[in-house]
Amino acid sequence: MVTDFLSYSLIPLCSALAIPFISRKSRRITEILANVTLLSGLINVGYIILHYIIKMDYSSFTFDAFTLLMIFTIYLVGLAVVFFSTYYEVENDTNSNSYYSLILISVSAMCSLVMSRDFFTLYIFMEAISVCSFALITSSNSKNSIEASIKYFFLTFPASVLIIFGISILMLNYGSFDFDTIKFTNINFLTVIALSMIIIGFLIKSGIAPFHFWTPDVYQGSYSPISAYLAGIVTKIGGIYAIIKISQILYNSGATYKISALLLFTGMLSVLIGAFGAMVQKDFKRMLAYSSISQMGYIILATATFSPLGIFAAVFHLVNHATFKTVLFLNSACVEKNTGTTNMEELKGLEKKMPYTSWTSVIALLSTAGVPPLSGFWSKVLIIIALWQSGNKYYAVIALIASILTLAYFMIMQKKVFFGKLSEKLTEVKEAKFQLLIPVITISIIIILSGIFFNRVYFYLEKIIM
Amino acid sequence: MNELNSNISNLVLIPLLLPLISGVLLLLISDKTKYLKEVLSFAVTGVSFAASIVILKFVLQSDNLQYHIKWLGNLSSISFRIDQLSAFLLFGVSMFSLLLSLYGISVKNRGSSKIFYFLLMLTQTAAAGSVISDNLISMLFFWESMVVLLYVFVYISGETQACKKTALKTFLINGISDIAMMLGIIIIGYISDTFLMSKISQNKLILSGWGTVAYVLLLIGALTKAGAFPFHTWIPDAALNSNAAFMAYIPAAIDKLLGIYFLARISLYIYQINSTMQIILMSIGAITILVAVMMAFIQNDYKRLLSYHAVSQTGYMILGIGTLNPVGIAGGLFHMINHASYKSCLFMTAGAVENQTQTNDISKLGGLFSRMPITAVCFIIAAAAISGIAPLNGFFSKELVYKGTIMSGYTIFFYAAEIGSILTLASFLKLGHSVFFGKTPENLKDTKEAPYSMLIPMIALAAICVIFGFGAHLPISKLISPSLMALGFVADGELSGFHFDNLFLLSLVVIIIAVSNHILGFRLSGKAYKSSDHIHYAPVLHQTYDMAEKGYFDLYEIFRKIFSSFSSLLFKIDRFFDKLIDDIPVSITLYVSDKVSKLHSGSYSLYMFFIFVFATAYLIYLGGIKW
Amino acid sequence: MIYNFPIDWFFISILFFIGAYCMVVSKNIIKLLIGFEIISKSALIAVITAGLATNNINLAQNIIIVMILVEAVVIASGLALVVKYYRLNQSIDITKIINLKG
Amino acid sequence: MTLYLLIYFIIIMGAVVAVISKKLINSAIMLALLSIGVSILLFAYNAPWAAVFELSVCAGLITVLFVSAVSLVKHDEENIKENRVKYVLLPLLLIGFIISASIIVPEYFSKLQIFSTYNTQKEEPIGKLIWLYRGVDIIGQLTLLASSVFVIKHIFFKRKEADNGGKI
Repeated sequence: MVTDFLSYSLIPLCSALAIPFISRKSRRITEILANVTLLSGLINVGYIILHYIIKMDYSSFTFDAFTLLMIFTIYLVGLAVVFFSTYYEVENDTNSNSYYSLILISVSAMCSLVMSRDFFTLYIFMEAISVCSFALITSSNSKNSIEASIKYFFLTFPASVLIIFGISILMLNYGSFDFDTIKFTNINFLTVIALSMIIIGFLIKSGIAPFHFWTPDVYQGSYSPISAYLAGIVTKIGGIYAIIKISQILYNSGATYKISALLLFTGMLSVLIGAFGAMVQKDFKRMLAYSSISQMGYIILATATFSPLGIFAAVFHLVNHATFKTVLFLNSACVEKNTGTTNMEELKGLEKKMPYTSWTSVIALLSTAGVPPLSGFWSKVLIIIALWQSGNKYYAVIALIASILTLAYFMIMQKKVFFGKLSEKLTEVKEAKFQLLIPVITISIIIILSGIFFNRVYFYLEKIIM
Repeated sequence: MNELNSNISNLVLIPLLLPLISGVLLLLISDKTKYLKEVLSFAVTGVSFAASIVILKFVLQSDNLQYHIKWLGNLSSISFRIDQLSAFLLFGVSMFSLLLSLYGISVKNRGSSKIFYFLLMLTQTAAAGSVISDNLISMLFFWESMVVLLYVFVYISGETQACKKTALKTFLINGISDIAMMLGIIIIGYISDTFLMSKISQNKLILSGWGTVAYVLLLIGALTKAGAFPFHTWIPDAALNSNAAFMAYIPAAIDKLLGIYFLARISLYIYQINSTMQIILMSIGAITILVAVMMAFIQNDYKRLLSYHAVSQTGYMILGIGTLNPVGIAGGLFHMINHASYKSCLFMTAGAVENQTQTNDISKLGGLFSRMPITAVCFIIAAAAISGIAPLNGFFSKELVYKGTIMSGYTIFFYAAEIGSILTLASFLKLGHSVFFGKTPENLKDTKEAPYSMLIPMIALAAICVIFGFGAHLPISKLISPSLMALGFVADGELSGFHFDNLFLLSLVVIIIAVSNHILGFRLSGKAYKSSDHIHYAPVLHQTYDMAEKGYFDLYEIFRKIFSSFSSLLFKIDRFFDKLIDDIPVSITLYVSDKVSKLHSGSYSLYMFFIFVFATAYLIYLGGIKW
Repeated sequence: MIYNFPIDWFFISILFFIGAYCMVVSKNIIKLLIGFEIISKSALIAVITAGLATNNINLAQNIIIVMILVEAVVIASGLALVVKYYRLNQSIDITKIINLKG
Repeated sequence: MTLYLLIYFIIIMGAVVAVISKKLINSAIMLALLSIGVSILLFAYNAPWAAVFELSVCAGLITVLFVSAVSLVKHDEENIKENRVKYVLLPLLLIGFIISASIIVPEYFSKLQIFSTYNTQKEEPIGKLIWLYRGVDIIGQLTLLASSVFVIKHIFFKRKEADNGGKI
């Protein structure tokens, strides 16, 4: 366990535990406490990272860049969701204060997962995160949300079993499970089988193609801010992070031919299924779910190359995807709250009534589709270059075509939902409350800035491969 | 001489720029001013005519006049070089512009009359430019501008839809031949890597490999402009649909001058053409004479008959140039200017008659001699000139051409030319008899003489026919022999002068045959205008005449059919690709995406089953012993 | 009593099959949870067999203890979900919840 | 060797009956039997600590939870008409699976065992192991427990107007 970031996981845990005792009387204190803890964590991490990004001299940089970046993303998305949900349901305060403590616990679990250095700790914190998210999904108390939660519970269960099988096989080869011993002692056939079992487990957990059945239902059914939280960060940290870690272990051992072939196939499958699935969707959130399957596919494609550039691109795309998926889902939450429906047929010409929401989601959409100035473009380009350099040219070409498909279905959606003619039902729709827009606008600004100043971000990201 | 040379040199610009500037200015003048436009254009063409005379006189004394304007950096320069031939042509072009600007006063056109004058002056500029320019590229520039002006001229000269179609036909034929000419010029530039005709003429090009290709292309350009056999079909149509002023100006005068000038340049000045090409040229000339005159003979429309004669007379000039000996060439050049004068005069008489009687159909005309005496007299003089009756200019130039053909040895062309002149005379007898003599129909009783603005140019041209006829040595010594020297041929012996040799007797025989044929026809049909029927409805000729009338031999119609089927084929191909690229991918994508979303039936057990199956499949794949 | 690693894995696979079959086939959510429980047991046995094969049993015991805890927490939250589902839909038939599809 | 087979036999039987039984109560009880079987197996593999935990937590707590959940959803149990064919089918499928697995699985895993290189020389005592080497897991367990408390609290959060049932 890397202990120099321990505070990032312990403080939210303590504040979560403190919430039931402090906020006996009013809910305001809970909200303030939750926001403050996350804000302070974000500022702390943000300061460290920006300090290096802006100054661009990495001489005194001793931390593990990958973990730091992940913690920054966790806190960013966490704060956005908490801030959003404090103002989301003000009228009939459905969220109990345990909602905020659950989010804080899941943030601390994610931070400690990112900091863990062996497989079994990884497993425990993954279980903690999924348990928290079971409960969080049901917080909108509707039929859909409970259905989503049950589906999430049962459909991602085989993941933990497979991971335990993987760990037990690992025990045959190594006394302890931490990454460095595995990485530097000989990697024989047994380790490869064990790691592949763990990879399959995490694939199920992160909703990649053949196991993607739970993703659309969960994101559509669950409580809107939570679906943003889930899509934004939980499935990433609880799923793909581990696969990137394993690829870091395996990436210069010769034994990865079969695993990389499998992962490439899985990545491509999920890119295509996501793209095609999203084309004909009626529901806004379900379409976003399919698009996140497709983007996760891209990350898997990048890791599957088992090359430094691949990992670099995967991490950058993971962070990007976290940002613009959070924006999109939070916007869908606003749309749902103001217009009462997320069915794309009924939503027309929203841009006139809800300009901020529309424009931020347009920025996020363009970044997802990989339009040049924005950050999504850089990560997509890097993925395709990584694929090309690692020799599997066909996958690179198909990835390129699929990104055109992504642009296609986003354009269709955009024209229909935001820029069409204002449908008569929406005439009295008002713009979302300003507080709901703050997180979305800040994240869009981050998207634009990281897109434009990519060269600075590049130097920071380079530290990950070092 | 130098400073004289310098101010003479910018004198060159007058026939060129003055009409251009004044043409543009003319557009600004509003229509309401009475006669201002006519006076201005008359003055401008007069000044440019005077300038051309001064240039001619100067060039006759000294060798030639050079004038260079750098253009587009040193990429190409517009360089004018007026030698005797160019000066002669410039003189001719300016003369006819002057006469036509006078004649145009009483001609009604579509739209305001100032467009007619604007076009006239621009054509004068273009013709002058192409005549005096030494650099092939600048010549091409002026030559091509003629095409556009031609199109607009035909377009405004008639009201009917057919007029628009003719305009398009004219434009296409001339346009395509100009493109051929452009290719030829480019090839010449490639071969002799200079575009200056004077430089090329130092070492004349020979007809071999790319040389022949270039020559043929240039020949096409020249023949189309001159209106020779394969490309002549637009002239008769133009005659039907456009007014007489246009016919008198361009098809009759300017085109002939320019076409034959360029033919002379390429076949005598730039190239050293061999005997096979000579035969080809002379045969084209002969065919043009015969075909056109046969067609002319049967026409019943005043202007259409004249237009076919214009085409046939070109045959004489081509024949003359084709003989390649000084006498023939002199005959060709002299015939060029003569033809221009009497053909233009004939078209003016046609215009006058049409103006007064509002009809062109000779069957409805008759007995106009007493009512329109001056027009009738001019018609008779011009008709005599064209059919080569003794003292007039036509006879002398045809005599030279005949002498040239005999000297060149191919006497068959001589006989063809003779038959041509017989038919020419017969058709003019028919025309003259049916229009001016015989019984005047009652509705034409009160036709008065044509207005003076029409009469003066007619009289002037008739006078030129007579002067060039009796005083033939004047034009020959002043215009033709100097330009022969410019082309590098020396005329041995006396070109002009009246000598009673068998050629003169032959022309008398021609007259007798033509008159008897006319009387025979008249007796047979009883009507003057039907005097050509005995030939028209002869067994074999009848079918060919009908086919020719319907345009089967017309090159333009043939190409049009071919192209229309070709374009419909292209359209089908385009529709196919459009479907392939647009419709099919979209339908496939929608089909696949529909299938993917159907896969999610929402039932938990199906999902669970899939997950277990795929997990085990992955494990089996990964777990295989040989990793 | 001699110990045999492949035989244990043979029994683990059988248990896994039974659990998987139960989870796929049964309509009653509680029955699903029971299938869930069976598969977790098979995972537990897998860990102990690996410990035995390389005779570091204490590490295996440690992992098993934590796994039992995890299993207990997950089952508790699973049952809570089932009770809530029952409260909302008055039924615990898994085949009824299909209104999230497409 | 036969002792293991006997224990495994009990476990398999428990599992099969738990799945097949019509009434949930029976399957819950069978599940408890299964847990007891597993803990006996652990004893047999001289892993006492694990066996004790297994016995107390799985056999005890989880069975209690199951029984309570079953009793809570009692009246709905009758009207789910499960067609029995599926469950009757299980033993047949199981026998088929056992036969095929018996051919593939042992041979495959024995080959796997050849690869395994690790063999501990000296075993640390479990106490030191849990506390020192696997210290990090303690934080994990702590987070997990905290999350489970709040999960239950959140799922059964009393809405002012809607929900009436409290905790069991």
